[in-house]
Amino acid sequence: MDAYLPYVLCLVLFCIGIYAVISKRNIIKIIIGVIIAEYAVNLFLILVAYKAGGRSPIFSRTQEILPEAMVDPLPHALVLTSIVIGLATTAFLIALAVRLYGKYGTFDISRMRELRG
Amino acid sequence: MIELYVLIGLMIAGSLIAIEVKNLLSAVVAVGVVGLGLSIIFLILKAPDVALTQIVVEIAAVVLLIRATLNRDIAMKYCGNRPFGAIMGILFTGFVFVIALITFKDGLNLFGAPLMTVSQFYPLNAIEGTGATNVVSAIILDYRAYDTLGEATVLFTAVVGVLTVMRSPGKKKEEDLQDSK
Amino acid sequence: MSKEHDRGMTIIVKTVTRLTVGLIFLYGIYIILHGHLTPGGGFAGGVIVALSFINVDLAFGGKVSDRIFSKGSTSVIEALGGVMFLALALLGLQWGGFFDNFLHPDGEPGMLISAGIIPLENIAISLKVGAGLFAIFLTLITLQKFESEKK
Amino acid sequence: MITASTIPLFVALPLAGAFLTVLLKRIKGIPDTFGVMVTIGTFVMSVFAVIQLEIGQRIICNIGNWGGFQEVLGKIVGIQLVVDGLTAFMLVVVNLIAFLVAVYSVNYMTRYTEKWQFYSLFLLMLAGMNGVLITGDMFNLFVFVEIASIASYALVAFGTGKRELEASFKYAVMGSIASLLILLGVILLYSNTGTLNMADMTRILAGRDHPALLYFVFALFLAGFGLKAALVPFHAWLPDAHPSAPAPISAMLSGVLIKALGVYVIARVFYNLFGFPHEVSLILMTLGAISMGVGALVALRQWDLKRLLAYSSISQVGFIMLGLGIGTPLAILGALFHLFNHSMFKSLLFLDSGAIEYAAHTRDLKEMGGLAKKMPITNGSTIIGAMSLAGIPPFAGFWSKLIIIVAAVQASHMKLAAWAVLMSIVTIAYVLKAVRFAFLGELKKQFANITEVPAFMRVSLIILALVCLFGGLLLIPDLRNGFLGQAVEVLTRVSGV
Repeated sequence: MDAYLPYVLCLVLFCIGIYAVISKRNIIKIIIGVIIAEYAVNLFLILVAYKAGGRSPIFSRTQEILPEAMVDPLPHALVLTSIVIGLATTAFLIALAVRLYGKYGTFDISRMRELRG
Repeated sequence: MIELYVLIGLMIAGSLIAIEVKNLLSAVVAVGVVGLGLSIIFLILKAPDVALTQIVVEIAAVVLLIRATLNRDIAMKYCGNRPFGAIMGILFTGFVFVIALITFKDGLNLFGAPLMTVSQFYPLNAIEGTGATNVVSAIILDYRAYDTLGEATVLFTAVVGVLTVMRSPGKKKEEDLQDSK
Repeated sequence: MSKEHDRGMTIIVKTVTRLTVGLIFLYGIYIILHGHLTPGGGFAGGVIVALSFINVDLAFGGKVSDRIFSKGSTSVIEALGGVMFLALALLGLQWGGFFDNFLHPDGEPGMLISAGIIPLENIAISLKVGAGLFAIFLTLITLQKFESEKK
Repeated sequence: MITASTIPLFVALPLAGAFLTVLLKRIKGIPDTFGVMVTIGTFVMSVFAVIQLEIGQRIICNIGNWGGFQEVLGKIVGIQLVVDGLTAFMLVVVNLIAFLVAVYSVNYMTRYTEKWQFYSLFLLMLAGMNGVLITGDMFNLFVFVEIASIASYALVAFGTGKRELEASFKYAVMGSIASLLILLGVILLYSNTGTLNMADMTRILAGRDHPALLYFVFALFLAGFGLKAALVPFHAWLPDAHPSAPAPISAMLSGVLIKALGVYVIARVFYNLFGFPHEVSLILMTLGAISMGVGALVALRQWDLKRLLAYSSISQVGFIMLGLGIGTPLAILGALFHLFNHSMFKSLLFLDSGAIEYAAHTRDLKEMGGLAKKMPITNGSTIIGAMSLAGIPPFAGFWSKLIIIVAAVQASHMKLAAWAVLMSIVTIAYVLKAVRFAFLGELKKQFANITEVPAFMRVSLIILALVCLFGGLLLIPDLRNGFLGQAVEVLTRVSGV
């Protein structure tokens, strides 16, 4: 089980984020839930990439580094992309939250009833 | 790897605080702590590029969250869960969690032993093929530059989207429309 | 005193900002230019540069960096970065394909000028990301002003 | 005409259009011109792609000139773009609707402020969808799904009223969670196979038994892409988002977005990547049948025209999913043909509802009435679109529903066939209700001096109505082999049914 423990802990983090999105009424808390879920997924990618005893994937002019000793660099590139996408989503959600606050004077989504029915 | 478990534990504690604490400012600060922990984990797992980006983005996100939303008086008021929200949330996350526990053992690579079928190519050829000593840079800007074009476009879309959402009014008034006809 | 002293945070914050913001800005430029050699790159560097402007805005209460960048000009800079990146990609078609790294044989690996179009792409991305993030910040803050005037 | 090096233009053209629209926004008329020119360009290219492709042929573009390393390593190190029969088919659908919507918006969007933002986001959404269609790489697919999604969140909120913002928030939160599930699935696949290229993954997965992890990935992809496609347990965002958006965007969302990001990817992933396992077939059929029922029955109760159409979309996506779930070549043909038809008539109906809103300033069926005399073109095109939706012969919608039902009978799913027939009858009921209340009856006093909509809007309506009228001709063998046939071939080849 030990070999999977980091993945499981990471999944716990993901579930906490999803739980917040499903159960909270406050817009800010929902946004926080989305952010935490994003963090968990990014962490998962880096966990998948880690090689025991590996080195970071950067060559140096002063030091001899074997390419075989490096951790998997591909997921690092993917995480960089996914972090940016996360920032974009978060910024857009914040803008919506600000506007909704301007319209309703509250962050409580159960008070926003325009669409029910 | 004991420090990894300690840090992930800290992140879990931080995110629990973030979603349950009543004061929204504390919640956002707790998210900041979680992001900081994530950035340190990235460093431990030998991903300095990602760690740098993560911490910078973290600062930007927290600044946006605090400045844009939290300096209003009523905003600090806490509102609770949705009716049945907590039960639904626990049921759903529990379901996902159990399925994942069952399926992870068959198919996922062990922690610390990535498969690296394609990616062993990149460290071996990055300097010769692209001239960059930072292999991650070589991947995001050469081997997979098309992804980076997409990523930059996502941010561009978000900027235009924010401008769109923040403009007021969105629709022209009826009398203006009559004039233009 | 002038109006600027009423706005923003305390004098301590303003002084510290004055001392450090230039360094933050330079650090961002460094990260952008060394993206192909050391950790970092266009994205992280662009955000750092944007954060240095945001820092000034926060400490001095807005309007200061407004004089340099309006909301309109940031989105123009951003689109310029996008066009530059796309143009680099399309230029590759001349040599062999979309996103062909047509300059890479020039320069010795490990030196500042090397790795072909990668540093250029880093600059394009940093323009796009820095200006984009700052535009988002300005938009969210200006509307706040507009709203409080209404009330 | 379409060679490996011109494939990236499907994405690069709309992107360049979007960037230049932002740069040149001050010049009057630039946004409209760019919007229309770019969509004409991509549409013409997609038609060329269809004409040029033979059955079973594909064009592959290696981005960054890394194709040469394939021989060295036996693996693909860069990103590949692939255009095959299914991609070409979807490209035609997406770019045709996009072109007509761009033309329509020239007049319609004058009601909103800041037209350049509309066209910029519209082109970004198009770039995202085209990117999803042509990519051959799992992670790249995720990136382009995000571009199209974020652009659509913003477009739903374009009116910036209470309703629009709230619908957009709901859609954005659910959409981001769906994207995260998709990304998690992509990571698990990468961890299991060590590659991101779809063709490579297919090869690796086909050579061995499916590990348990793959079933978790199935669940993640079904939930993620099912949410983008608005399948029933994940449909909650659609009935709010579609009516809130401006009419051209409702047409884009309902007509192509839920298909390009949802149905197409589900078909591509489950048929080509996973070899269409039996469990997935069952799940798709069940979800399809439930969507069909829920969408149709709720649509019957709606009085808001656009909301009625939105629920109808859920129901019709259910038909498509049912066809895909049955999985015989005939059923797939029916599903893809219904996808084509639904894109056409649902876009037409949403544009018509926009035309009514433009002229009469209402969406409530109870307030309308007697518009037939005042708006002949809108009236005629609505009736053609509605008949196609209801499945009245000889309109195109009839043939595709017929094929799906016949395929269900052939595969001896008698109950499903009966259920589909029943739901088609319910469809006729709500369509008749909409047409009856909008166009027939007495003309209300307040509509005494309304006029037909402006020229650009009329052009779009007429072209779409013609496509709905003559869409059935696509089943003529010569046309079918070139257009639908090559798309069906892509899906049946690997699944081995």
